[in-house]
Amino acid sequence: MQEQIFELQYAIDTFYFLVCGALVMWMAAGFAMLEAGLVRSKSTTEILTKNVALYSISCVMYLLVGYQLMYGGGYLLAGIENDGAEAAADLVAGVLADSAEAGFNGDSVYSDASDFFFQVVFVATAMSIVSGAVAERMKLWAFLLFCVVMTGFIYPIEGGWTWGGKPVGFGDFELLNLGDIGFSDFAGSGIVHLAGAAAALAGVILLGARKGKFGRDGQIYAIPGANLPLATLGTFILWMGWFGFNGGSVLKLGDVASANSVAVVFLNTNASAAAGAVSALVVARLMFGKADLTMALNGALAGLVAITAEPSTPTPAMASLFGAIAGLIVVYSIVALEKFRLDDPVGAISVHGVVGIFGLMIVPFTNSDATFIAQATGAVVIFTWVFIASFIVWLLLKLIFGIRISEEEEYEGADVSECGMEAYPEFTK
Amino acid sequence: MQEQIFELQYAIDTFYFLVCGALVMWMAAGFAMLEAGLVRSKSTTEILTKNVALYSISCVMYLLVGYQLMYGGGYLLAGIENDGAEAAADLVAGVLADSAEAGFNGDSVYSDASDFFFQVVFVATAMSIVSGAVAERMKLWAFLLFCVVMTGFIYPIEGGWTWGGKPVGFGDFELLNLGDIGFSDFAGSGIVHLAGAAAALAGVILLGARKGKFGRDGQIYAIPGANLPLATLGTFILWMGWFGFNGGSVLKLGDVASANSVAVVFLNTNASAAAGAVSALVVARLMFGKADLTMALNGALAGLVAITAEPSTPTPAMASLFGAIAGLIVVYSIVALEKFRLDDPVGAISVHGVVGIFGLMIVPFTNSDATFIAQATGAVVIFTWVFIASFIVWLLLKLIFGIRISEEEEYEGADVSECGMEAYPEFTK
Amino acid sequence: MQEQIFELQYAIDTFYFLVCGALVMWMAAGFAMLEAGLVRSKSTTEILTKNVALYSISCVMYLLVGYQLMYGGGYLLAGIENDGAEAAADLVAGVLADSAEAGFNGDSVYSDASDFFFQVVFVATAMSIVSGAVAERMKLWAFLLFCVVMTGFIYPIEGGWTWGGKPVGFGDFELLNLGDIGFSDFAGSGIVHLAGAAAALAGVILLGARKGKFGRDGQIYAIPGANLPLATLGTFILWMGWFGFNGGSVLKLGDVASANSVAVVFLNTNASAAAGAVSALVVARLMFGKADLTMALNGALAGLVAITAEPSTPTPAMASLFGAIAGLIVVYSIVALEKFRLDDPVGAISVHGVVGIFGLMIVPFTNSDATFIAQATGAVVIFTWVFIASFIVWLLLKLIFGIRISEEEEYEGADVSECGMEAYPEFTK
Amino acid sequence: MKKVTAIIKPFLLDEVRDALGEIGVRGITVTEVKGFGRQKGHTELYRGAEYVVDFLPKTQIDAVVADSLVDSVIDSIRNAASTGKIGDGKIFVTEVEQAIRIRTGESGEEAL
Amino acid sequence: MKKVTAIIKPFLLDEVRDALGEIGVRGITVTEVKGFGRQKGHTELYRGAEYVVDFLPKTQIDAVVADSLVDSVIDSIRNAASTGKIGDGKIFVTEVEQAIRIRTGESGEEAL
Amino acid sequence: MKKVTAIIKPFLLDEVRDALGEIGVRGITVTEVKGFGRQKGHTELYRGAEYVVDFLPKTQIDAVVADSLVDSVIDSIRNAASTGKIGDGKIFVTEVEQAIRIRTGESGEEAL
Ligand SMILES: Nc1ncnc2c1ncn2[C@@H]1O[C@H](COP(=O)(O)OP(=O)(O)O)[C@@H](O)[C@H]1O
Ligand SMILES: Nc1ncnc2c1ncn2[C@@H]1O[C@H](COP(=O)(O)OP(=O)(O)O)[C@@H](O)[C@H]1O
Ligand SMILES: Nc1ncnc2c1ncn2[C@@H]1O[C@H](COP(=O)(O)OP(=O)(O)O)[C@@H](O)[C@H]1O
Repeated sequence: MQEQIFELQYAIDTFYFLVCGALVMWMAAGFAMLEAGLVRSKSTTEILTKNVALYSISCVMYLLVGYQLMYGGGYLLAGIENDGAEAAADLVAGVLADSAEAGFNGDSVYSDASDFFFQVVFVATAMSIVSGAVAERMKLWAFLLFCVVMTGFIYPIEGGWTWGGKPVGFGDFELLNLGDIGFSDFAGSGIVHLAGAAAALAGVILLGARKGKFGRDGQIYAIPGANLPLATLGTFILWMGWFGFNGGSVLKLGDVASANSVAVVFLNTNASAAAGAVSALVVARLMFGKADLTMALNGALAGLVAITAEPSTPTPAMASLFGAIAGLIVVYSIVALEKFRLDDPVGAISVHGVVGIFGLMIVPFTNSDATFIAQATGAVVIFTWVFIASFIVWLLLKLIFGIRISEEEEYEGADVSECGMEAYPEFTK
Repeated sequence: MQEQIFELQYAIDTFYFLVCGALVMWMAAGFAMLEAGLVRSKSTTEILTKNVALYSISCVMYLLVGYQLMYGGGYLLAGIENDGAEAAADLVAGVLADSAEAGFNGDSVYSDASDFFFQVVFVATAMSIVSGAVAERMKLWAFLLFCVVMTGFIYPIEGGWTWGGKPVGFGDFELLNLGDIGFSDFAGSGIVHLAGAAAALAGVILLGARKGKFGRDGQIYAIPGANLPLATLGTFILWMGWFGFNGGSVLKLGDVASANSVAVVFLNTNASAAAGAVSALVVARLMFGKADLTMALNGALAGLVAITAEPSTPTPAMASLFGAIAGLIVVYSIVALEKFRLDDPVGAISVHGVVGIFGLMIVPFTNSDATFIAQATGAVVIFTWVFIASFIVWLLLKLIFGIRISEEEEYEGADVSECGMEAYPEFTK
Repeated sequence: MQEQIFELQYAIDTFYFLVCGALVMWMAAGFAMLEAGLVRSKSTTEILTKNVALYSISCVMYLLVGYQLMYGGGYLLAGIENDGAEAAADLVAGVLADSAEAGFNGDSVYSDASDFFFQVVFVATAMSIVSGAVAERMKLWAFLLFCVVMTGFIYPIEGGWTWGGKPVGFGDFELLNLGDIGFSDFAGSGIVHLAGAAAALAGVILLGARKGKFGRDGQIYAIPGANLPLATLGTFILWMGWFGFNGGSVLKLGDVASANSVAVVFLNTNASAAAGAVSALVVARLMFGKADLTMALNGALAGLVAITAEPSTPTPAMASLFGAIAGLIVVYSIVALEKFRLDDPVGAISVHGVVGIFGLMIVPFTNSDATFIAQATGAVVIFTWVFIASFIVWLLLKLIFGIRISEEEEYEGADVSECGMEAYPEFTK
Repeated sequence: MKKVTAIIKPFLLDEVRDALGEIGVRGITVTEVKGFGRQKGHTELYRGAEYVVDFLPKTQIDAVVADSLVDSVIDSIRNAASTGKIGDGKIFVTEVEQAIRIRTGESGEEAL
Repeated sequence: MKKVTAIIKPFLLDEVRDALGEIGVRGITVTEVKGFGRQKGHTELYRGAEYVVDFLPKTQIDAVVADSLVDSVIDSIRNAASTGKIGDGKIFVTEVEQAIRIRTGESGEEAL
Repeated sequence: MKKVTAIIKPFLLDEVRDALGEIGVRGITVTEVKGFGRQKGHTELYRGAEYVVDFLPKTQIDAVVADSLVDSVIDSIRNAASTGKIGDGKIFVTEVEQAIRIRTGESGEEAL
């Protein structure tokens, strides 16, 4: 009967992973809608294409090499293959042995396949952050080539150093082990969000701003997003998907402590997002005199990013406070980045990068296992690696193929030049 | 081993709550899309802002005071905090003691945090009902102030009387206990939906109709919604989310009887919605000579609201019948309300209020624990309290700040005056 | 305690079915958005109405007769009614007896209601395939009448032969038993998708192409879809929902082998879709010189359809390969069908029919229980029955009521003639 | 015949159409336009950055009428379209040499 | 030079353009307009309430042509745009004093 | 008074407006139009099938100005709207008999 209990626990934990993974996959739709809503109508097909393609490429690349680099799961998922259907009896025996070793309240024992499924959707999340920031002016195929490198190599290597437990460095050259020095990033404020933002920043710097975004004498012009219902839908999708993102990162459901932890994570994730939205709405009202919907949306996302580094230890009240601060930071950050003439149509660098760092730095307030110095070290390591590696890749792409569409193509819209297809052929003027 | 079984049961029940809660949270997106689709394009940013903000405010207010008022869960969730991560051993011991006391087939033992998460999304649902009815003419900040009071006080107090088991009245003044007299409202046809509609009705009365909705000589003019795909999407989202709304209200999954009940609830919820959509479509065809999509959508929602008061006892055939009647009622109700010159752009008062009452009154047909008189009493209590309390709050807001935008602002669209931002800046003429 | 374990297993398996069923229900929204995005704005309300109505009618008809015809579940679900709440003790006793007989690792024992819920959403999926192919020119009510017959009779009879285990034929006339000869269709590449496509093809042939689609001298004209963000959203929704479609088709979660199988199914489903999208995007780039978003979307769906016949036995690498081939097939098929002057605005016949057959035929490569001859036989049986039965029904409808709107109505758009309501009244020119 | 072209505030279209109907104008053609004039646009903020909306939505009405009707058409439009606020718009009159009804081939004032 | 302005049913635009091309008109400008005339709009129901669609979508074609072409332009348009049903539209002819091609500065009939 | 009608490439609208403002034109009316001319459209592929985009988006500017201003208006537009590429557009000049400001009733050049 103990075996049956272990089997049930395995089933529950596997299902929990799959449900959470499906929610994270759903975030791909959220990013697609958010970005499609915040760009102009003439660049909408292209951003949609990028989002569909980047999700797909992430899945392919992570399956080919990424999972191996990050967790040693085998090229082409060679490791998972074996515990497929063919050797069901072996599988059960293996699981029961693992469960017995781990103990009922020990580490989670669950399907390798569910683990890959959960991990792969995180890769796509990191990559989705990039597409928004470089929207409306980057060549589609250059972006997709970058996507191949980012999801197959840059992210998995970084992920290996952090969640994979590998030491920072390559081969024999090992710097330090982030886990050992007390770096803690529960669901990836740094590992996923800051990483995505770092890659985006490198791209934005090399790409330059959209034509018409900045005037010659430092003026900053607004380029309103074409479809705010889509942007709002995208934010709600992301909000929902984030329950899987953070909730699944507890990694186990099947005992009282774990289940309670998952519940606390859901609660805190929601509280932080809500507080972020309210605070960004109020801050924008005070700063601009109007209730800026897009800032409220960014505020909710900022709350989500901020709590992601540690959603399990804060009290709900503290989670709300963290979210509220994140909502404030994101409004200022968006305005400030434009002052530096960095053009990020959807605010991705602020939401995921600036707030991602904030999220890392507040972990020690509620989680005594983490230290400020280790958090800062982790942030620097992640940012440096992803930024430099991305910069080099973008630069090579720029030199070899060019990464920016021509001025005329930009005027006509990336949709026509990159996809030959308008997103709303009957509506736009 | 009994303990491990209890732990698994706790984990399952907690996860079930969280999944259902995430689905109900998703309903916030549904309301946002439904309402954004049924208003004019010039009021779309504003309704989106209201929906994002009301969900967020609901979460903040319910965390601050609402949960305490309704269930005694502690201001700032002080109660939940304690069973956070710090005292994991205590938590496990407590859970096991509770489980032992309740017994395997007894009351559900699950995470407090998951309970809050599930309850908080209901508050937002009640509030979402209001935003649609007052759309296109109400000041944003007046609405948000009302939202603070509604989600922090009016709803929690009413919820305390019904689901919270508290006697109707305040302090020492206690009228009656609705639960004791046989009032039954499984998932909230009355407690959530009628309550929301009562608040909406009070607002609509004080606010008046949109300019151009009614002619001087009693003519009723149509103001078509700007984006029917969004409205349809919103309805599908609500339909999906409702599985969590009703399914989660069984409150336990982890034994045969409960699990079967959850399954029956899913089945009946779906059957009622489907029958409601078909019936409203046919009724509208007969009345208007055309297949009115918006009525079919309202019919599906009416089916959902009607079954919400008792989705676990009807046979699937009866659930379908109830849904079909609800679909019929909602079409007539929408037409009738306009005769009374009540302008409800999305039909919220009909769908949630009129059909909410219908839902309450059919409970005794399939659930012998409920009586017609108790159901009627419950409906009257809920409506009276929420309507009067809301009326007073709206009135105060009207006297102090004004609740209605100016005629010119209404002509230009609430988007420009309230948010300074068009929803579709490139499309509209 | 063994009983409690069985109860937990029952609860888990029931919940797993319900979650997967809710995901499949969500696919209805996916089809609605996909189709609404790929038709012209003037036919959008009508396609939305069709989608809402077909889902609802499917639920009603399957409840009335379909479930009885397919699985013998009783007209009006008479079978399920009995295990409702009234006889909870009987229910528990029955379940425990079943579980004891099946054994912990034996067949799944779960709620009948959850089974119906999971099955009913499949019916709607089959029917959704049809609406897209006949879009923009078919009379609404003729379509809905067809829907009644398809979901109440044509599909359930076919489903009885395949998943229901009934012999092919009617009454005493029995041809062969598909299961016995080694036909295997895990989640329905043939049973659901090919069936839907066969009904669609019959409709398309009798209906003819949209005015303006083909020139007199064989020219093929493009009729671009009006709203590509909607089409993309719809694809993501379908992708997400498909985890329920395939994942739920394992039919059991609650032991190690089943849970692992579910996880493998999720992983392979995702891998195949991703590879399909990438491959279709690349193929379209090579063929047309542009990154065709709509082909990438169709490619993802093709990957999903292809893997549906057997998602549990391929390795992830093989699943990716199958998806990639499906993505290639779908692009060629869409182009080829137009050469035959078959007008399918959303590509449904290619995605679900052509790729559905491909999906059936690759099963023997990874599942040794299936044979090519049996797979081909199954495909022929399904196609023949559904195509002929549908053709007769469409023909009768054509002779009695007419199935096509008039040329002028088509010019003005089906929205005005069929629904009296524009989808985007403020935007279109 | 003359063509009277009026640029008006969009929300007054129905009033103007009714006023013209009353004095016997049986056909008008309406175009959505953007106007730039003395009435200034406004500055909006989007995510903290400014943008100027300097073209305002206006509605252009073209009515081709018999010479004899021109004055009353102008008066009617002025009455119906005037709010007294800046941006009420303009009326321009131009000569039309010929008018033909496509359906019948009638020409001149017959065709109006 | 004359400007021939035709208000036609939108779905006949391609026919008219082709017809004009055949007789040598090399440029036209097309505007989406709403027309109000003898052809009556229709009443729609939305959620049980009526609304009148009284402006019908029309397409306006402007072609500036040499005086000598005017008659054949009118004939071409009439042939291509006539369905014989009410609402087929009108053709108006006005005098154009000057035409300039922006790119080259050519003027007069050269510029067309 | 004359009406100067210019059909230009849409992205040059702001330049033209500024140029006209500089020489004292205080009001213009802008219409989104589709142009068909020497500048050819392009063929697009959608799901493997071709479609021809033969009407190109253009912007029409109407400015009614005093006779004395006509030449400088034409020059300004040409300067601002010329890219030297085909499709830069046309300028047409027509006579306007009367102009009235709706708000005040002023007429003639006063009204502009
Ligand atoms: N000279 C002009 N030529 C063409 N259109 C003009 C001219 N002057 C004004 N308009 C149009 O008339 C509208 C109203 O003019 P404006 O100067 O703003 O106010 P008012 O009519 O009260 O003087 C403008 O938005 C523009 O569309
Ligand atoms: N006097 C007019 N001035 C300007 N446009 C007109 C006039 N009369 C008709 N039109 C335009 O011509 C269109 C067709 O006219 P209508 O009277 O409906 O039919 P018909 O051309 O068959 O007489 C109208 O919708 C309107 O756009
Ligand atoms: N004869 C004409 N009448 C009216 N509009 C014209 C005429 N010729 C050209 N146009 C307009 O001017 C635009 C530019 O003309 P086009 O022949 O393409 O280039 P270009 O001005 O360089 O000769 C066209 O798209 C059309 O809108």
